[in-house]
Amino acid sequence: MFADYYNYWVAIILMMLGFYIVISDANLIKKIIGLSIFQTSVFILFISMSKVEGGTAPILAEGITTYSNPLPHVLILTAIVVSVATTALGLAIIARIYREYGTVDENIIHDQDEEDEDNNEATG
Amino acid sequence: MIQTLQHYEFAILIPLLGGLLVLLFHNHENFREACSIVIGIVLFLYIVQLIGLTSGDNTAHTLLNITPTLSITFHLEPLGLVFALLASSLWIITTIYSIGYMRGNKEKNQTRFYVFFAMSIASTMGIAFSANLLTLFIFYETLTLCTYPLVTHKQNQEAQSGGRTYLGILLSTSILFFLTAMVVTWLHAGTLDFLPGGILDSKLGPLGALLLFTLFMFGIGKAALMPFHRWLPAAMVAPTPVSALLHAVAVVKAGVFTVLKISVYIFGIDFIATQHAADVILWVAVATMLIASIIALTKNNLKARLAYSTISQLSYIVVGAALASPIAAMGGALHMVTHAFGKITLFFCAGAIYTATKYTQVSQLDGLGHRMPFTFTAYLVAAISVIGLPPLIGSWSKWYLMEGSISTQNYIVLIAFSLSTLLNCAYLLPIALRGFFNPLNSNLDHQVSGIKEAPLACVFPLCITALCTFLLFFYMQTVYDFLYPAFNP
Amino acid sequence: MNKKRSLILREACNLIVPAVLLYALYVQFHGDYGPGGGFQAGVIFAAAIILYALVYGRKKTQKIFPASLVRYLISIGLLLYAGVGVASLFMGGNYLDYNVLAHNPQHGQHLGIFLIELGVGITVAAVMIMIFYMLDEYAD
Amino acid sequence: MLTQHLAVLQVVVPLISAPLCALLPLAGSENKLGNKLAWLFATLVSLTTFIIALLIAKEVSDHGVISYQLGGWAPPWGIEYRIDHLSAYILLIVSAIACITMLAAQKSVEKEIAHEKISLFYSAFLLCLTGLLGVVVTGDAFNIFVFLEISSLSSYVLIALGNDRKALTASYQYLIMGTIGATFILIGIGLLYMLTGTLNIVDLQQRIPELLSSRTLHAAFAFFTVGISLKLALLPLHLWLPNAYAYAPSMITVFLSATATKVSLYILFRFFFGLFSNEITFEEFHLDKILIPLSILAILIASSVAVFQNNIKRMFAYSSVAQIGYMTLGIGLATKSGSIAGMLHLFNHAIIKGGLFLAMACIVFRTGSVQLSNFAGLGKRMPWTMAAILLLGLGLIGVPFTAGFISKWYLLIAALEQNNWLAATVIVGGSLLAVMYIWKIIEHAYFKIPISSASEGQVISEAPFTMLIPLWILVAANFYFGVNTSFSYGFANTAINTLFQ
Repeated sequence: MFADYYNYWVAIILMMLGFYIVISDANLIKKIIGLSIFQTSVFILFISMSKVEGGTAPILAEGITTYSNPLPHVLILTAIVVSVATTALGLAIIARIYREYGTVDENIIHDQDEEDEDNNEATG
Repeated sequence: MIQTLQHYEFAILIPLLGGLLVLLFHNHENFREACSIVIGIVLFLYIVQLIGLTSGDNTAHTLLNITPTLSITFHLEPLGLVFALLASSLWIITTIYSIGYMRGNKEKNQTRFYVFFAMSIASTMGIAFSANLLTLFIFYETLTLCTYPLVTHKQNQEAQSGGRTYLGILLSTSILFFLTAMVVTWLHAGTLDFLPGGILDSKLGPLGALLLFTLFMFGIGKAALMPFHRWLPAAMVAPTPVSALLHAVAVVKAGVFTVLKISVYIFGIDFIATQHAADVILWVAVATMLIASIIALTKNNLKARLAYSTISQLSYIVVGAALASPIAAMGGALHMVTHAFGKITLFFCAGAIYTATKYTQVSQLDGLGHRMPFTFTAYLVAAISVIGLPPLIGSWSKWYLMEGSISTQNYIVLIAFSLSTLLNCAYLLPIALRGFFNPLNSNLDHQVSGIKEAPLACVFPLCITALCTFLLFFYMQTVYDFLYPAFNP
Repeated sequence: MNKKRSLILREACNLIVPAVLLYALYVQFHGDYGPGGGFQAGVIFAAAIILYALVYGRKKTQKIFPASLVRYLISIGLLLYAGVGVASLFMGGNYLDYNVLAHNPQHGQHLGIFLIELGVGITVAAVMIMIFYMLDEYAD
Repeated sequence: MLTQHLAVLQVVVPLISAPLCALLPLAGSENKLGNKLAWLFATLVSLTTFIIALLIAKEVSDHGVISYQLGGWAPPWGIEYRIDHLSAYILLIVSAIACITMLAAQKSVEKEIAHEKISLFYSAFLLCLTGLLGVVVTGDAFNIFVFLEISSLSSYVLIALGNDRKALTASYQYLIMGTIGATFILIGIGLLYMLTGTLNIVDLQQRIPELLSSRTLHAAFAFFTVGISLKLALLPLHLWLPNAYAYAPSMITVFLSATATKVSLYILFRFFFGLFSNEITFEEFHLDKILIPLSILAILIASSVAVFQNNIKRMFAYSSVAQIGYMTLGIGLATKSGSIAGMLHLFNHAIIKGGLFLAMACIVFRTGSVQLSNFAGLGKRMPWTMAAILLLGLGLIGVPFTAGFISKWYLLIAALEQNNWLAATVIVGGSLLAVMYIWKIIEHAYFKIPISSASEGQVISEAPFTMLIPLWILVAANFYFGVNTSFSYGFANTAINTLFQ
C-alpha cells in the first residue's frame, strides 16, 4: 500500500512537518519557513496527480500519444507565485517587526505588548 | 375630508411636529412652552373628532410595507381610541405641570426634556392606533428608547444606574420574550393583525397557548409583572413630571394597553377561557398585586410608595385580562382610565410637595395640610378614587373587575381584590391624614412661615385631574358602552 | 561594503552575468512552444542582476537599474498583461481572447502569448530586484 | 459595446487602476498634491466599480445569470465568469462599501499613514478591492483561490501600514492563519480536481453526486470547511480578527470589516451550495452539526468577551465575530429561509458594522485613541458622531426600524420554523449581550464628565464633514433597509432560490 501511494505520503508528511513548525516554533522566520514547507507539500500533491503512466512532457510532438496532464503544473505555477509573494511579504513584515521590537522571538514580542498594554492602561 | 382623516399617522406626526417646534424655539422659553401646549391641544382635538368615525368605516391604513407580508398599518378601534384620548388629554395637563415644575426647580436642559416628551407621546399614539402586533412592537420599543433620556434627565451617577436598570429590564424582556412570542404567533397564525375574536387557532393546544400567553405577558415588561417590575421604582431618579408621564400617561399605560390588546385581539377572550391560557399569569398577577401593596407599605419615600402602588394597580388590569371574561376585561380597560387620573394626581401632589418644601419622605409631611390645602385635598380625593370608593371613578372599574371575578367563579381573586383595597387604604391615606391632623413636625428645621403652595402652574393641573376623578364618575357608562363592542365581538 | 571583492569573484561574475542574461532572454522568448515563459525568465533575469549587485555592491547596480525605474517596471509589466486583455476586448473578442489580436487566429495566439509572457517576465524580474533592494536597504 | 463585457470589467477596472495608481505623477513622494491625486483616482475607480455593480445587478435581475468566457474558451476548459443573483448581491455590497470608505478616507489616511506611503496604500487598497470582486465574479474554483490570495495579501499589507507597532504583529498573525486557510482551500480544490478532472463550479456540481462514496470527497469537504471557517473567522479560528481590526488603519478596518468576511461567507455559499448542493452538504456531510454549535459558541462567547473590552475597536471586532456567528447559524439551520436570513444579516451587518467602524475612524481622527476612558463626555463634544454610534448600535441590537431588526426577525422565523428553541434563545440572548456593550459606550459618552487633563488643551471638535457625510449615509441606509426591505430581502430571496435546488 505504501509503495504505490508513495508521493501522497511524502505530501502528507511534508504538510504535517510544515504545520508543526508553524505552530510550535517561536522564531518568526522559522514560522515562515514552516509555512513555505507546508505550501510546497501542496504543490507535490498537485503535481503528483498530473503524472500519466508513460506520458511525456506536455509538448506536442509527432508520434507521441500520451502526455502527462499540464493543467496541475500551470495551477502550481500560480500557487508558487502566491507562495513566494506570501514569503516575501512575511519577511518584509518580520524585518519591520525586528526594527520596531528589536527581536524576532514571538514570546519576547508578546511580553513587550503586555508591557505596552499595562503602561497605557496607567496613563489612559 | 374623511379620507384624509383616515391617515391615523397624523396622530404621530403632530407630536413630532411639536417636538420639532420646541427644538426650533429652544432659546426663548415662553414661546417654546406655548408651542407644547398648543400642540397638545391640537392633538387632543384631532383625536376627539376621530370618535365619530369608529361607528363608520375604520378601515386600516397601511403606512409602510416592510416586507411583502409585514407592514406598519394603523386602524381605529375603541380600546385604542380610549387610550389615545387618555394619553393626549393627560399630555396637555402634564406639559402645564412640567412648565411649573421645571421653572420651580430651575432644572437644566429643558428643551431636550420637551423634545423627548413629545417623541414619547408620538410613540404612544403609534401604539394606540397600531393595527398589527409588529407596528405595536415597533412603537413599544421606540417608547422605551424615547423615555430613557427622560429617566436619566439629571445625568448624575444614580440617574445612570437607574437608567441602566430601566433600560436593561425593558429591553431584555421585550427582546427576549415579546419578540420570540411574536414570531411564534406569526408562524402559527400566519398573520399579526389584530382581529376581533383573536387570530390563534386551537391547533396550538392548551400547553402551547399557556406558554405563549405567559411568554407574551412576561415579554411586556411595561406591565411590571413581579419578577420584571424592578424598572419602575428604579425610574424614580427622574424628575416628577417624568414619573407622572411614566406612571400615568404613557409607559405603564402602554404596557397594560398591550396586555389588553393581545388578550382581546390576538388570543381572544373565549380562546383564553377554553384553552385556560392565562392560568399561570392570573396567579402571578394576583401575587404581584398583593406583594407590591405590602412593599408599598414599607416605603418611606413618597415617590417609591406611589411607584409600588402603581405596580399593584397594573396587576389589577392584568388580572382583569387573565380572568378571561368580557366583564373583567372591560373592568381592566376602565381601570386603565381611572387609575391614570388618580395616579397622575398623586404624582403631581408629590411633585408639588417637593417643589414647595423639598421634602420627599412621608414622615416629613406632618402638618403640611394647612399650609398646602389644595395639594392635600387633591391628594385625598385622588387617593379615595384609587382605593375605589363610590363618588369617584375608581369605584366603577373595581366594581366591574370584581363582577368579572364572580362571573368566572374565581372567589380567591375576589378576596385578593378586597384585600388589596384594604392595603391601598393602609398606604395611601396616612399621607393625607398626617398632612391634616398631625402637628407640624418640630424636629425639622423648616421655616414655618416659608411653606406655601407650589407655584400655580403645579397646583392648577393637579386640581383639574382631581376634579376629573369626580366629574367623569357620571360619564363612565358612556365609556363602558363605547368599549362594549370591542370586548364582545 | 565599499571594499572591492576579490579579483576572481569579479572576473567570474563578468563571465557569468551576460551568459545568464542571454539565457533568460532565450527562456523568455521560447516559452510558447518549449519549456519557459515569463515567470522562469523573470526570475533568471533577476538572479543575474542580484549576482551582479552582490559582487559589485548595490550602488553600482542602482546606476544601471535605479530603484524608481524598477518600481515603474513592476506596474508597466502588469499594465502590459492587462493591456493585452483590454486590447482583445476592444477588438471584439472576450477579455484575453488572442484570436482577434492579429489577422488570423494562429498569429493572434502567437502574438498574444508573446506579449503576455513579456509582461509577466518584466513584472517578475522587477519584483525580485525590488525585494533584493528593499532587504539590502534594511541590512545597512 | 461594453455592456456585454460587464462581468470582466468589474475586475479589470480596479486591476488596471492599481498599478496606474502607483504610476501616478508624484506618487510615493511626501507632497500633499500627489496623495490627494492618488485618493481622487482611487475614489473614482471605486465609484466606477459601484456603477458596474449596479449595471450587473440590473442585468442579472432582467436576464438571469451572466456567463462570460474568459479568453473565448468554453467553460469546462476555459475560466468562466459566472454572475448569478448571489454574486450580484455581494458585488453591490463590496463596491458600495468601497465607495463609502474611499469618500471618507482622505483626511483619515492623511493623518494615520506615513505620507510617502499613501499612494502605495491606495494602490494596495485597489488590489484588495480587485481580489474581493474577483472572488465573487469568477465561476472557476481555482480562480477563486487566486483572487482570494490577491485580496488577502493586499489586506495583510494594508493592516501592516497601521501606525501602532502592534499592527505589524497583528498583520503577521493574520498572514500565517490566512495563508493556512487559503492553502486548505487549495488542497480541497486539488482533491476535487483529482476526482472530477474539472475546475468549473457548475461542471463540478454535476459530477459530484455520483462520487459520494469516495473518501477523497469527504477529505475535500473537510479541508473546505476548515479553510473557509478560518477565512471566515468562525469562533475557534477567529484569533487573527480582533488584533487585525483593532490595530489596522481605521479606514481599512471600515473596509475589511464590511467586506472581507462577507466575501468568505460568499465562498461558503458558493462551495457548499453552488458546488456541493445543499442536499449533499446537509444530508450527506451534516455540515449543520458543525455550524450550529460553533455559531452558538461564537455568538455567546464573542459577545461576552466584547463586553469586557476597553479598546472599542477590539470590542466591535469581537462583535463582528459574534455577528458572523449569526450568519452561520442562519445557514446552519439547513433550510432555505435560514440561508435567506443569513444572507440578509450579511447585508445589514455590512452597513451597520461599516458605519460603526467609520465612526471609530472619526473619533481616532479627532482624539487619536479609542480607549473607553477617552469616550468620556464625547456626547457633547462630537454630537453627530456619537449620535451615529448610538443609532448604529441600536441597529446592532436589533431595535425595530433598523436593518438589524429585520435580520433578527428572519433569523428567529427560520429558527422557530423548526422549533429549534436553542437557536432562537441564542439569537435573542446575543442581542441582549449587544445591549450591554453598546450601552457601556453610550453611558461613557453621555454621562461621564470629560477628564479635562486628558485632552491636551485642544478642544475636541466634531469630525470633518468629509467623514461625517459617508457616516450618515450609512446611518440612513440602516434605517432605510430597516423599513423597506424590498431590495435586501427580495434579492436575497431570489439568490437563495436560484442557488438551492
